[in-house]
Amino acid sequence: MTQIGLNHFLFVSVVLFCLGIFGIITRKNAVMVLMGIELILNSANINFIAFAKYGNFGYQGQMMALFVIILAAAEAAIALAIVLNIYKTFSTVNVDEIDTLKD
Amino acid sequence: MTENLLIQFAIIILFLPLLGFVVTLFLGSKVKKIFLFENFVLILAFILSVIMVFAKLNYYPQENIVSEFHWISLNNVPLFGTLNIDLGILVDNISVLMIFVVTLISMLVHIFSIAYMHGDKRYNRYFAYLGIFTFSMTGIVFTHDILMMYIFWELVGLSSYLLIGFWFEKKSASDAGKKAFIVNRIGDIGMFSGILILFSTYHTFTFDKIFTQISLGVLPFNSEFWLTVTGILIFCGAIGKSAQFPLHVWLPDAMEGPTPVSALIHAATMVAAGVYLVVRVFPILTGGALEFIAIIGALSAFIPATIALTQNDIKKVLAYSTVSQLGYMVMALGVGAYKFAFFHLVTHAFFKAALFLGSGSVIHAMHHEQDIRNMGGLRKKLPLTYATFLISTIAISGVPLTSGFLSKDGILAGTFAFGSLTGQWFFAFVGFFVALLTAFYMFRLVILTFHGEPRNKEKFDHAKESPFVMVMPLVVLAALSIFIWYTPNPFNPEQGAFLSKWIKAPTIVVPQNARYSFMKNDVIKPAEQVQTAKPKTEAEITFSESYTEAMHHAHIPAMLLSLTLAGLGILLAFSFYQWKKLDPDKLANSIKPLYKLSYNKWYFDEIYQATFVAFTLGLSNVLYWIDTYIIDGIVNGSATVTKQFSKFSGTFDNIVVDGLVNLMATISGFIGLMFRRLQTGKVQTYIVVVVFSLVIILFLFKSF
Amino acid sequence: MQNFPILSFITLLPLFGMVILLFIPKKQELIIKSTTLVITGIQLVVAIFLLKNYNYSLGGINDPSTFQFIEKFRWIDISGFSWIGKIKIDYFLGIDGLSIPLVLLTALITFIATLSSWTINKSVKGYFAMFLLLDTGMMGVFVALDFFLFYIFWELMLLPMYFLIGIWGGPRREYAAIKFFLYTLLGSVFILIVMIGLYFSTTETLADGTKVFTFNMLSMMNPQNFTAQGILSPLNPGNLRLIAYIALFVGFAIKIPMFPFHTWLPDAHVEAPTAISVILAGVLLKMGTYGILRVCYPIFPDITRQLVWYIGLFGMINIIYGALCAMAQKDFKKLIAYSSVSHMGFVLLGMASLNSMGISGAIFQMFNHGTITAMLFLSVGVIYDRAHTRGIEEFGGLATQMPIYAGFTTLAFFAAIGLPGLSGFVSEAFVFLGAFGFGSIRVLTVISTLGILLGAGYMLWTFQRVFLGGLKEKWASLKDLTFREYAMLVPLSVIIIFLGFYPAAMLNIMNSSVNAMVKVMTNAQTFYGSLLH
Amino acid sequence: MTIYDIIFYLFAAITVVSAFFVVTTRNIVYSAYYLLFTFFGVAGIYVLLGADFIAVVQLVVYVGGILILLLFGVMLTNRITNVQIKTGTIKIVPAAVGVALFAGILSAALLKTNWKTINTEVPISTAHTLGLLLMQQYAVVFELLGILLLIALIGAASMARK
Amino acid sequence: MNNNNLNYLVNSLYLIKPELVISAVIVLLVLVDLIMMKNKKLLPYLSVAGLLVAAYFIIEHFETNTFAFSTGSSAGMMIVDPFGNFFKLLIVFASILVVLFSVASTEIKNSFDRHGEYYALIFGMILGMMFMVSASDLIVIYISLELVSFSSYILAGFTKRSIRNSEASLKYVIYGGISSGIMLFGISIIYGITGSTNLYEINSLIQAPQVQSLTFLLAGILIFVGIGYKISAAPFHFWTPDVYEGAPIPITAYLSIASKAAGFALLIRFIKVTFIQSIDPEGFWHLLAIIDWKTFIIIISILTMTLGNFAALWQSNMKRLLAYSSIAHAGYLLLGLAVMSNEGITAILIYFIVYAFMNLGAFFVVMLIANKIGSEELDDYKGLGYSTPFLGVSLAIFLVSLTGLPPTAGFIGKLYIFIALIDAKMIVVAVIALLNSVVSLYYYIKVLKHMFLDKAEKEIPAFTTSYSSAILLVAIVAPILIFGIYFTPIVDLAKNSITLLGF
Repeated sequence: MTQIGLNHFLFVSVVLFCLGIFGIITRKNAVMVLMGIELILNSANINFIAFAKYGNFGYQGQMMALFVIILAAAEAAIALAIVLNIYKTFSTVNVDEIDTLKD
Repeated sequence: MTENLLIQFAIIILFLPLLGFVVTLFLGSKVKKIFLFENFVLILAFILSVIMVFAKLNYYPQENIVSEFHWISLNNVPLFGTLNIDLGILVDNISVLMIFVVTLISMLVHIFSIAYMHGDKRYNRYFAYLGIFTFSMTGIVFTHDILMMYIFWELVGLSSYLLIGFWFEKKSASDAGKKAFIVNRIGDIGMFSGILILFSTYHTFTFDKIFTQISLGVLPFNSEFWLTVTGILIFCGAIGKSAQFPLHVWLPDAMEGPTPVSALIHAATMVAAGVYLVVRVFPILTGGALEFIAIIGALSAFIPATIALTQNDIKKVLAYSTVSQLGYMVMALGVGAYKFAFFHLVTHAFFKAALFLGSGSVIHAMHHEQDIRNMGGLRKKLPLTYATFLISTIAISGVPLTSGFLSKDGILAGTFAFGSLTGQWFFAFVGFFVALLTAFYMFRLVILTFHGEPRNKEKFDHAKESPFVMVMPLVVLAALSIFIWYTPNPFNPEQGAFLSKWIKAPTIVVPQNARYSFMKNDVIKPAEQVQTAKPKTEAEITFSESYTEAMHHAHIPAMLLSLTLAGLGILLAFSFYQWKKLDPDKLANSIKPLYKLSYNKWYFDEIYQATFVAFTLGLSNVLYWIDTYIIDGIVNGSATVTKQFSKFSGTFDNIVVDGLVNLMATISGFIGLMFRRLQTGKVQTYIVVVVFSLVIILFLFKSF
Repeated sequence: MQNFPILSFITLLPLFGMVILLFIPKKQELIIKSTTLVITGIQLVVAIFLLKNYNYSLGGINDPSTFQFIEKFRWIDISGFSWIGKIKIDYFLGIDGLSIPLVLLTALITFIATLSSWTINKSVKGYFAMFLLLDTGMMGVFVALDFFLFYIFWELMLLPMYFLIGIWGGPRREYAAIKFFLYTLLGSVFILIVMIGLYFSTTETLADGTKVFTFNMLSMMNPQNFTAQGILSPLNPGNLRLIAYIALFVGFAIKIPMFPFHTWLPDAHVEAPTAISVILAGVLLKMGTYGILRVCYPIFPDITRQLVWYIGLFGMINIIYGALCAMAQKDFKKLIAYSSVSHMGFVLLGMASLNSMGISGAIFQMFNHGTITAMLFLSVGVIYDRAHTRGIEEFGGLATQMPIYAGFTTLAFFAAIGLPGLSGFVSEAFVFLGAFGFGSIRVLTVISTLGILLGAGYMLWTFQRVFLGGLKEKWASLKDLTFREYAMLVPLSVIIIFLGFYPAAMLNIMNSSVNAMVKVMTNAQTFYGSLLH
Repeated sequence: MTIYDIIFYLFAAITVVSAFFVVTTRNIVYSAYYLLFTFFGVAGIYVLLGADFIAVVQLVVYVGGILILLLFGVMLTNRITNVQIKTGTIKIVPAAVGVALFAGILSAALLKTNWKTINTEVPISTAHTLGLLLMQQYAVVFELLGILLLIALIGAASMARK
Repeated sequence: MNNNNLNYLVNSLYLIKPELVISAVIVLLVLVDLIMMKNKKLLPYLSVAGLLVAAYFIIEHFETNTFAFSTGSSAGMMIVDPFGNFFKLLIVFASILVVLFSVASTEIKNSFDRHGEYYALIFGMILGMMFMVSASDLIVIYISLELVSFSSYILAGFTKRSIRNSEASLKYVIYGGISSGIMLFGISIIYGITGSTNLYEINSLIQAPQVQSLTFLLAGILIFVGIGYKISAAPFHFWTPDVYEGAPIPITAYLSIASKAAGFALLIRFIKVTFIQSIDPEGFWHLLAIIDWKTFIIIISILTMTLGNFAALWQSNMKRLLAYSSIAHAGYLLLGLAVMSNEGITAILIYFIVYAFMNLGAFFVVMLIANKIGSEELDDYKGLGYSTPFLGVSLAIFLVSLTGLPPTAGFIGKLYIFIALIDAKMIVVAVIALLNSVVSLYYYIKVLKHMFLDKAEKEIPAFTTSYSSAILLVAIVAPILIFGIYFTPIVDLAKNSITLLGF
């Protein structure tokens, strides 16, 4: 076991990122898909903060993370509003069943 | 009468029939009697041509009067210099004599047709067509260059097409017209290729200028071989037009046209144009080309003669006889008997026209019955027709006191002389043998038609002598088949002005070593030549003295032999058909294969059909996988190679060429479909695709 | 009169006419038709006027000073820091002996096609509006001397043609129209790309001495104007002139149409209404060969010399292949369409000869094919209007029923066969004489003569099947020609016969230009040859 | 193995394992709860990285806001008693392959990179500095975010209301 | 903290007057909507007025060339330069048209009670796009991108009750969320390598040769995912057909022009500013060797146009067809970037001017037709050319222009792209692109075929358009024909706009 360094954090971040994508792809429920997106955003945030700390880049990274959290909240609000709307029109929130628009 | 006036006469004669054509065609449906105008025009043309012949032969017996103009001027062409395409009129002895023949026969046929065609629903149109034909033929005669020759050459083809197919309601007639035109075109392609070679070498079409340059040693592709080829190619035109072997198949079919037309076009004038062409280009023909011409002529003389022996259609017999006689002329040219070839052209024109018109008279009387097996005994009903027909038959058989005897004998003498000079007796043999055959089948025709008992009583009873306008031309033409017009001595044509003064053998311009040996200038050392420096007559320059001598010697034996053979032929004919001493059927049975060969016209049509179809079969087997269509077509065995091949290329176009294009379209569509497959409407699929494409992109770019 | 922009007038008049048509109420069909007739009539008169004032002795081709009726002014002039700023496009019109026969032809054929369009009764207004737009496009192509302008006119006629075939055509009109459109667009795409390439390879010197890239075709023809680095400049050792030439050639060849790009033609012809077939065959096909002569030849004389054998080869294939295909057809119109393929082969063959005779023949053949094929299509139209079928086998014996019609058709058929005395003969003969005079395509020429035979074969066969033989019962009520049809056929017949007897009338017009063209091709050898070594 | 390391591994494990359950558990409500742990773990990591303010914001916004929102979402779109609350998974195989490949590339690239690392002291508190930055250097971003939130508000309201 | 800083902020505010106007209008719209509950007629006029004011400010400072909101020594958060101003102007222009379209749209009219939100969201998008085109910092880029996205998610599903709208909205939000997440990850990596989010600073930092190119490449491509999704470049385009088909037509039109334009502006700026090494006098860029953007863009653009064109061949819905067509056009536009020269960028700008007219026009006609016949299916277009010749002819002109045939402006757009390509000796690419445009003809012409060549299955009564719509339509058609023949003005405009700050 080496000293905990940047790579450890990056590894966590990569895992979160990939799990996020995996979740987005595999989950039927639209809300679960949103959760996947949140995971991705979190993984990026870990990156930002880890880089800021280990690269001694100042506060830009933390600033960015802060903004991203705010954006994530806004996005969640909008996305949920849309999901609710979908539920009203389709009576389901299963993403794979919502495919009237296709070739 | 100045030279200029002659030219003007020529131009008037040339355009008068055209005027007649235009007027008759456009007023044809409005004015019933307009055909009279056409007749008038022709009579006028004939009168002018008589004046012209007289003037030319009397006042300018030696001159070649030329008048030309720039038809097209290409000005100063890069690399070439000035390039003009001239058309012009050449008035020399040959052309005036020929024009006399043409206008005379044309006029007679016009007159004959007034009665013969009476009642036809396109009466005026018929005369219009005759007008355009006469115009075209006149053009051929007067031309001073090969381009104009070709132009009018095609125009006679057109008029021939129109006239053969005049009764186009009959399928056989329209078929025959088409066949004539297309078969002629085959020859014309050769001729045109020859013209291409000439023009690309000499940059002119004018005969004189070409001759001059050849005599200066300018040769196509600098090779005598190509000069020979050029000669042969140009002769191809004659093969087509004069119905020579192997393109003779159209002429018998052409008998579908009205009989006067057959007389005018397919016996007297147009078919003779081929011979006239060879006469015109004679100076550039090398020994090789002449030999080729002679062989074609010999075959054409022989094969149709054998066919004519067994035919039962009166016009078909005459048609094959025409081919055979044309073969004679061509052969004569090939062996160098230039003068006699042209002579025979003239004499043949008259008696063959007479024969055809006579047959027309018979057919008219028999209400369009053409089969001689249904005739017989018409002598009594149609005395004038019979008389004229008989005279012409005697003439064609080569019996003394006729023009035919004179000219034919000359040709035979020519082949004889050729044999003695070169050792090739083939042509002489063919010539004499065909003379025998000719006499036989012609008399067979006469006997079966006019002698004996009528075999079709009903038609016989209705038959009556034709009206004056039909008989008059017969009489005129028969009269012209007598020797007296040509020579005072019925046994020596050379004594007449026709051969001694009017017609001169032309100067051969091809290089010495490309000529027949006997056409070489006599071995006179250059130095002596300068010293002697006497003005040479044309004959001397053309043929060596040895030829003149051989010709002289050949005369008598040839005459005797031909007389004997003609007599034998006539005798045989009489014994077969008149006296019934011999049974033709028995003979036919005993040599069945030969008989059948002759009766079926040597299977030429069938061979052409079969070879092409067979060829197509082979081709189609290879291409079976492309198209089963072709197989069907051939199994049905309906078409010739061209039709089949065109069908093939038509489907090729549809399936392969168009198919490729459609394939492109299909592929495009398929690509589109592939892209569509991705657009499932499920957002998660899209994301999978995005992830995968990201992976691919990263992999791709990692290698950079 | 001196400064009157007569070429602009003749080109834009139909466009103006189209605008007028748009203001005529839809129901006034007669007025619409008459207006179009007047417009095209004026165009024809102006074209004849042009001819009358045309100076035969000036050559044109690559020399700007010998073009006539020139109109030139700067159209797009953007100045800036790099090439994109210096783009300069001229409105440059002018004619020489190469274009004036085609200007005449266009005016004539359009006029006659207008007459032929009289029978149109579906959306008349739209039809004639499209028709006039097409007219502008065609005329523009023949008078434009700036490549950009040329291209715009070239493309301008696509869309009207699409609609004319697609709306007023036969049963498979949609397929035919889209096929036509796709093919020609494909062709013009190649032209476009070469055009841009040429733009970057040639410069023009302005009055102030600066050099700018140019679309001016005449400047492109002057070897002095090539830039050192241009991709299509012969000065650049790695130039792509050969590929560009082939692309350009293919672009034009599709229009001709040259084998194997010809398959749009039969479909388009068969489906198009008669008048449009007439225009298509009469004028549009000529745009391809005109393009080759106007653009490919003088701008790429070096490559032309290099590839001339192939041009001849394709000419030969066109001749033979077109004729064979024609023979297999059962549809009268399709047969004529394939005969066009065959006849345009003569043009290609003539062009390949690179001598005055062949090129004269080619241009003359373009004109003659325009008139003759127009007449053939009109003939088909006449019978189709009456019988509503074009199946060759369905007819027979029409010569009895409609003798005058048969007469005109005979004339057209024989002109197409190349019968002497009619215009087609002279051009075909010139093509052959020229091509045979050029050593390297001699064999091709000889093979091509077969085309004469095949031509006679399919034409006469068709003639026989349609006109000769016994009249079929069902056609016994067909009427002979009407006055309007006379008005269409007579002028064409007169021209065909007149030019057959006196071809010099047309050949003289183009003579100087043809000689100039041949000079360009000849001199090119020395110039471009010296560049290589 | 310092205490720092142990805490890191703890948080990392919480984050990764709970995230794994988030995307694999069939019950949506459970997933949401696992997500809570993930967010906690991430917040812990932030603390370890010296970003105390962000960690707090993470807890407040994510756990207090987003997660609640998501839960509301789950509740509003499913009846609790219904089995539908369990959600299926789809496209496991392509997803697994794609994500594995992607993860491979990502980790290979990221972990092999020679990052510039400078050891620095962890500041006590970052709130002050961040606040200043927000008001000065990032003022425009801050305002932009304000408008963004306004738009999100308008949008979400517009979407969600009857 | 200190005055200087504050002054700087205030000075910077002067530079973003257009953005301030737009922000103010958002607030105003919300307020007006609240105050005048019943009368929504004022909103579009207010919007247009606001946009005109913004346009005035943009034009006033068109030639400005400076940073705003400086972060450090030299560079700022934002850039005000002619290039950005050009796009702002384009966006404002498209917005005005879209607002006018919305007034005429039955779809939008039917949800009249939410008009306030509608216009506010549009303005949110405008604001986001304006920031996008002038952002020079990855933070601003990301946030403005999200601002645009959020607004468009809602707008795509604006008429809530419609199934298609809702679905479009959901797909858009999921796809957009992931794309921006991936992009964010990429940004974080770049930040990790360079320690900066400012494009200019990044550029100066990566001039050094020891930069980790593989990681950088990864980051660059991940960022491209976010931008590529905005400009619908293949393979990140999948949302486009579905969302375009589903969204209300004015919004579809808007997405196809404005957000695509903003995306392109962003992409160009991102690539040029971040990766430039030097620029030669001919205007060609020499990029750093870290990422082979040229090859990458060429591949993406060919893929995009091919996919767009070929997939469009099979479409039977007009909006979907235009969606694929817009993908194809993104491909052509990318080619201008692939040239990697100022000329290429000029060509893109010219293309965008033209494209704005023709694509907006096409969507407008589709909308007017949909208003009448209630369908966008091609089969329902049969015979429309006769029942409504005016709309038919207009649509024909738009489609011909989209194909790129002279004498329409579309040809000029394509011409400049190809000129740029051939000047850069990218002939094979040019040929592929041209062949693509031949393919594109097929589906454009298919629409014309349905309208003019085919017979209507059921008789459509002839219908006319309102005068206002007709005038608007003529105003869009006319430039297409005029610019097709006389294109000096648009070229001049584009040429004057290619000055990017710093180069």
